[in-house]
Amino acid sequence: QESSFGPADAKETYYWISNKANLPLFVQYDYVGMKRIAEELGVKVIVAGPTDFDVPGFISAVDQVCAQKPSGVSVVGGWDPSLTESVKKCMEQGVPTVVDDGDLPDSGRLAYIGTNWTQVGVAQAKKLMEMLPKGGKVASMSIINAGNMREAVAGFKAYVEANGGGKYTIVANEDDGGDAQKAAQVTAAILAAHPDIAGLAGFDSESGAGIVTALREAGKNPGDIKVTAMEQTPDFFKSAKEGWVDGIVVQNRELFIYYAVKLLHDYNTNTLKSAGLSSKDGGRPIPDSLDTGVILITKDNVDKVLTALNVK
Amino acid sequence: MTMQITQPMAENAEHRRENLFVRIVRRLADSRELTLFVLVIALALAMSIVYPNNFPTASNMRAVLLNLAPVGILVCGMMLLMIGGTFDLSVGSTLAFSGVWAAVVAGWWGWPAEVAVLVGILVGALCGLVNGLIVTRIGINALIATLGTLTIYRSLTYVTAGTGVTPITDAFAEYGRAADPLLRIQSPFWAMLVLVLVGGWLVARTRFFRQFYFIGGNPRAAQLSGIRVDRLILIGFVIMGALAGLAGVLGAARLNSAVVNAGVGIELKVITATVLGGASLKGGEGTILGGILGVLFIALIENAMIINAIGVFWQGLVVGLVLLFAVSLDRFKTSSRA
Amino acid sequence: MTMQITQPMAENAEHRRENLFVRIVRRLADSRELTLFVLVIALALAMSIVYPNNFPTASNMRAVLLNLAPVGILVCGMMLLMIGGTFDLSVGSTLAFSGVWAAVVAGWWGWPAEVAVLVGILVGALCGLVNGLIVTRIGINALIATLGTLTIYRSLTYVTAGTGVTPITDAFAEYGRAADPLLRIQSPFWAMLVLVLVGGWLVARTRFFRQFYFIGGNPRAAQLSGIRVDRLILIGFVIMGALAGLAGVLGAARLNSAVVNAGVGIELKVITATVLGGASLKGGEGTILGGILGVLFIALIENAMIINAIGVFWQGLVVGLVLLFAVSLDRFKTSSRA
Amino acid sequence: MAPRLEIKGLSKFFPGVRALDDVSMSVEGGEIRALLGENGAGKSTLGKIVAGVYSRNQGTILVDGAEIADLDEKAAGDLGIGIVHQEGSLVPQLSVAENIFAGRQPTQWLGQVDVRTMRDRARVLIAQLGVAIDPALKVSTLSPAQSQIVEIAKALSRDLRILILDEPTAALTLTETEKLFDVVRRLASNGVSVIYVSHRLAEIFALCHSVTVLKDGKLAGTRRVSETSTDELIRLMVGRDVHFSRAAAGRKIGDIVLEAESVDAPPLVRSASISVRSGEIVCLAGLIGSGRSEFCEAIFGARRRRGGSIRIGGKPIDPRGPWDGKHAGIGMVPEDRKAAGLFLGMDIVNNVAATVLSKVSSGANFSNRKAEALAKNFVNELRIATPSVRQIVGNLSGGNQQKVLLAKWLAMEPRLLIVDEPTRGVDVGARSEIYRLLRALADKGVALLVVSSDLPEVLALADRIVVMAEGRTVGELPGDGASEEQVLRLATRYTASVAEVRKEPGMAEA
Ligand SMILES: Nc1ncnc2c1ncn2[C@@H]1O[C@H](COP(=O)(O)OP(=O)(O)OP(=O)(O)O)[C@@H](O)[C@H]1O
Ligand SMILES: Nc1ncnc2c1ncn2[C@@H]1O[C@H](COP(=O)(O)OP(=O)(O)OP(=O)(O)O)[C@@H](O)[C@H]1O
Ligand SMILES: [Mg+2]
Ligand SMILES: [Mg+2]
Repeated sequence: QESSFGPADAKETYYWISNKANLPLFVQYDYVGMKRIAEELGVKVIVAGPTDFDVPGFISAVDQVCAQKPSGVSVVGGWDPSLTESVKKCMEQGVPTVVDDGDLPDSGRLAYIGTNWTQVGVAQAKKLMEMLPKGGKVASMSIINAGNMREAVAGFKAYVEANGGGKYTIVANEDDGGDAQKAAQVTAAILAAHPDIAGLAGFDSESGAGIVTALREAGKNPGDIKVTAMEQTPDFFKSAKEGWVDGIVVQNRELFIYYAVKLLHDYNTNTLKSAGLSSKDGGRPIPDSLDTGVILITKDNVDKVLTALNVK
Repeated sequence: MTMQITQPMAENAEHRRENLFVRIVRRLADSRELTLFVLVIALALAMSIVYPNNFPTASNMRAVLLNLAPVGILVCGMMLLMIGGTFDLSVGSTLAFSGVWAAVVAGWWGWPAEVAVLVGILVGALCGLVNGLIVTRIGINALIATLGTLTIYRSLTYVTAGTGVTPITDAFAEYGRAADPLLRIQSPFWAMLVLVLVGGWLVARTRFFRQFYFIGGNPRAAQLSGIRVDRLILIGFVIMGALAGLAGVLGAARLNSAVVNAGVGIELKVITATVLGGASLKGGEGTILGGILGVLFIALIENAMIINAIGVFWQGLVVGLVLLFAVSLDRFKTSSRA
Repeated sequence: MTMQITQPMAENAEHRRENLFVRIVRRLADSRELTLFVLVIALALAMSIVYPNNFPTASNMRAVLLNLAPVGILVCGMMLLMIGGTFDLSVGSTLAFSGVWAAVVAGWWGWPAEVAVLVGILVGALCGLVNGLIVTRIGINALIATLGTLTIYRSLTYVTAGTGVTPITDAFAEYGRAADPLLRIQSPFWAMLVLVLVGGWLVARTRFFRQFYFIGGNPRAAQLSGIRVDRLILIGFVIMGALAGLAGVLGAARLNSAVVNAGVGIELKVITATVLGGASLKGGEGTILGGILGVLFIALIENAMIINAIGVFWQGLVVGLVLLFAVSLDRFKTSSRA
Repeated sequence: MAPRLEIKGLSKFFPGVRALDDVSMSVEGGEIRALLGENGAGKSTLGKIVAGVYSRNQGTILVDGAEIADLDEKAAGDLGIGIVHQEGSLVPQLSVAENIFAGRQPTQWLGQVDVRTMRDRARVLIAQLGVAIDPALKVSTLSPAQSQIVEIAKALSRDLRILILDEPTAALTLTETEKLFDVVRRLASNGVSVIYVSHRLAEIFALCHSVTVLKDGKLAGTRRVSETSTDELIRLMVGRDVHFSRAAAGRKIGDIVLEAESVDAPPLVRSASISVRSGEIVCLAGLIGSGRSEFCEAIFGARRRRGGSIRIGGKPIDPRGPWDGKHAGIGMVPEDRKAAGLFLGMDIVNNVAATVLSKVSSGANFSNRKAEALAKNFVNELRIATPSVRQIVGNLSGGNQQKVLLAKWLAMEPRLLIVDEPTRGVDVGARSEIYRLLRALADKGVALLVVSSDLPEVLALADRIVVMAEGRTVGELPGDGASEEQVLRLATRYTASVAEVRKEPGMAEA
């Protein structure tokens, strides 16, 4: 499995750094954008960071990568706000740094590329409410110690409370630790606690698979309980076709690093100016943030997706 | 057996009858198993009374039992190792590695599901063998040895199948999904149950496995008693590996998906349950029954917390306190200093 | 002191001079410290030759040294505990809890930064005290006790400050950012250095701390020798807690942000480094010097992997193999069977 | 003037055991008081209570007339109560010097241990016992005998008012014992009270002023040594007469069972040969460190062998581990019962079963019933004092532990039984029983190889005596008619004293 892309003799080297740097979700999508941009620009893009959930290790990796003075760095900011300081330090050392998949607004990063996690929450809330016009009990699950998911859960909650007209109650917000088996266990317990539960929203990439497994094992039929989830492996989209899941939020992850590196490259090489200042003089001739948007996979568009992804 | 010594024996026979009952009571009162058993029953009763419509339902019980299966399977092996005075931190990685290999064999290569299951278990046993060889041949202590292989096996899992294998095949998935017609609990639970029963009997009763108690009790004395300490420890690691392999295979089959991050951190859960069940790092004590009661207790607590709607921030507090409470109960029975 | 026995003494003096050199060489060759020292030097040399523009640069060294500080600080305490035959798994949670409390005091309540630092360290010491009391008074073994408090302290951290405190205050942040004018390495590293030097001296040389070697070597013998085992273990836990508190405070200050996830999983890194540095679960062995060399070695390996751009999938393999290699080196010196 | 130590109505109960029952005694300053009693009589318990290890259930303790209420190990030490524990109190990973001054090392500035002073003082303390042990050595490298010396030096390192010696000579040979006695006498003449526990009655008559006998935790009587006799003491202790005479010859000695030739097992065994016939008791004598234990381990397979040959019943064997030795029909009772012999945390049943798992099983099943029956047999036969066969072995008295250890190997019914120090810490009654037992084994045709540092024991047991020195077998004597002098002369033919061999590990090679 590759984790660095582009020609060996490339003049520019960019890094993408994350916790759980080889999360299947990343490999499946983010790496694709990474590979594409590396080939397009003829630059090197390298994955760095710990393979487990290890915030100090993550911070340490950012510091050490920036100490190599690479051409640019993209940091997955969603994991933890404490990355702010390291990003700041990279910028101070003159390493162009952007943040993707979760912003670090106070870090002085050049740009943020990714979705707005609040919008992810809102998208799931909207879909669930649409599927449950009469209201009912809903519950959510996520990795409670990941910053971006907290944002999503908060967005979900705020939207439901603001627009639900009191018809909906959020009965639980559980932690599945990013593990499908744990998600299944938690879902089963939620079903027991609230036999009349109407909807479930899962915010990490493994939640959906766990929810569907638990529902199937509980003898439910597709559609008995409305479910929204995040994208996972292509195979997971089948669950939308089968009716287990009503909405799958797709973050357009392939765009993340593609644009991150592109912006960094532009920053390094384009001669555009902002307020007359080029990037060398402190100008920022690139966008401050780039919302890659979300799309929602539902029954209506899932066939196209499955065909496109060649899932049997 | 011949009774040569008549006089004291007669006296003893009297004593014995009286003692048998007293002894059973005393032993139970002193045992972690009883403490846990009482706690499990008490918790289940309390939950059933307070939440009659939520807790004691068939579907909830099914889910609890199914979900504790992987940890339960691993606890059997870990208990054996801890009785022998050692342990294995690499079980989570072994589990993932085996699951992925089984999935590769079934899903990518298209071999029959039976073969894939076997391959998975063999890969696990192999991982265990490597652990055992490092510990017994090179003589590296188990902590650092299995910490090392923990990262190695995980890394090999990544290298084998970057993002995992999804879906595997329906035939393979059937191994983790098949349920008995009566109670409709899926195969991982039954596999665990069989292992616990067979393993419990083996460890408690057979002379072969009894040797692990001797090894844990005093390895040098065991060695000098003619027990092949190194070989047995090696076998213990292989069994542990094979069980992790089995858990990995069943987990992958149940989800029809072998993920590379399967079992991350499961070693702590397994060791927690094992120690809760009566094992100690020093070795020489513990039973499979205790271990499985430990698993059950923790699973019920987790289930109860969600049914009770205890906020996710508070759950750690509850789990921690309950754990400390459970292990401290039997401390109060025996006075600390002679 | 009187020399009554003259004849053998004179002979001995001769021997002694010769022995001193031989003995030093032998001890070094047998010691984990030397192995690690040689490995560290070899690695640093190799990296400097292959990557003269990346590895031996001031900024790279700064990044490496600053980031190893938290683990380095914790290793001092963990080594003390492991010498005494026990250990603490709750250090990561203690670290987070202390950091968050310091941040609450400084950031939310607006108290002076000095007070906040003190509060953080005290909170850490308190966590350590609780661990120590559970282990020594209730008599629960350290594994399960600190596994329990691990989840409890983390949960309390969440409860104290849901998502953490960001930013804290500049005055507070200064405690983690201040750098010396010459090398421009930030304070956490210097704190660690002082602790390692002072702690190293204390543990290796002073009578008070040498008692931990007795306790770890044979707790019963230590008790019989009039060493107050329980009291010392308690003190060890308090020191460990205070160090975790310090690490938490410095970490929060450095990042000007107290996050609830700080230190997740750090206990395994700390224990890995401690055992790599020569400690054993059985107790009675190890030195702070060894521990810190273990930390340094692992940090350099990680740094080398980043500079070498070793794929993330393979990194675990490299770390694991290097770890096993390092601890197996000194096994080959002494024959396996006595 | 108040006596130095006064004990009134002392009682101590363990679960199921009355270890001490209303015991009173008083010891004057400068008095050497022997404490006698069978295994499990409560001698160590009494010592431990005075040393603050156990708390008492009833009774008072007065030191120099002052009542001592709360006593723990440290407080006792600070009061000037020194003790040599029967089970040892050394930490193997640490140096001799540090062990001697555990927690009380001399310090320089800021509490830093003054290593130089500490070593010098340790050297002096050890030297007065007539032995030279490098204080910088780790205790783990010492033999049991050397450890015992260090243990004694440790007790002597305090400013003593009361010294309790709990079987200090069990692991020592004559030379060191003599030196120890000198030291004890000197201490007594300086006003220190000594309580001396031993199963060797000869030592009591040689050293002590008075003697207190315990039986089943109760006071059986106190006598002045000058006014009593061995027989009276034994009667007080055991309640019957015990004799140690050599058994009349007439045992049928059969074929050669063990034949070991020029066994070479570095570093300690260089070229040792021995043969033992069925029905024969061969004693292996020698000085401490002569490599007897190591030789036996090499035969059994517990130690790697570099050269030489071993034959059992004519068939050459090459044991690669104790299991091979066991398989060939060899049993070995190791000398260090705590570290190498027993499972202290397990009960008697399991300890006895450890070597005979197949015997106490039905099929694959371990049979608790069979194991219990077996253990009960031995408890009765060896008169092991215990409330039940389910007692944890670590809670038994030292002598009873030794019996359990023997039982463990007797259960295996070996062709050749190697017994390393069979009666270390065993009381007179039990000792005679063990002798009877060993002889009975020989009568049954078992070949016995007994290592012992206790010369009277060697002379009482042996059909043949083989002497080792510096890793070599240097001579042989018939058991009948041999004298202590003859044995000692052989053992010291190459070395003037043990001290010199032990001083430098490297020197012996020369
Ligand atoms: N910690 C303990 N727990 C339970 N029983 C004990 C404990 N220590 C001693 N005993 C019991 O107390 C009794 C007295 O033991 P003690 O060690 O004092 O005997 P002893 O006279 O020293 O014998 P020996 O000559 O064999 O050393 C024995 O029956 C022993 O089993
Ligand atoms: N594993 C070992 N490595 C190095 N030296 C050892 C080892 N085991 C024992 N020794 C040394 O061997 C020497 C002889 O041991 P030991 O005293 O047991 O011999 P012995 O002839 O059986 O005497 P005894 O049984 O009377 O003590 C001791 O000085 C001890 O230090
Ligand atoms: Mg005794
Ligand atoms: Mg010996």
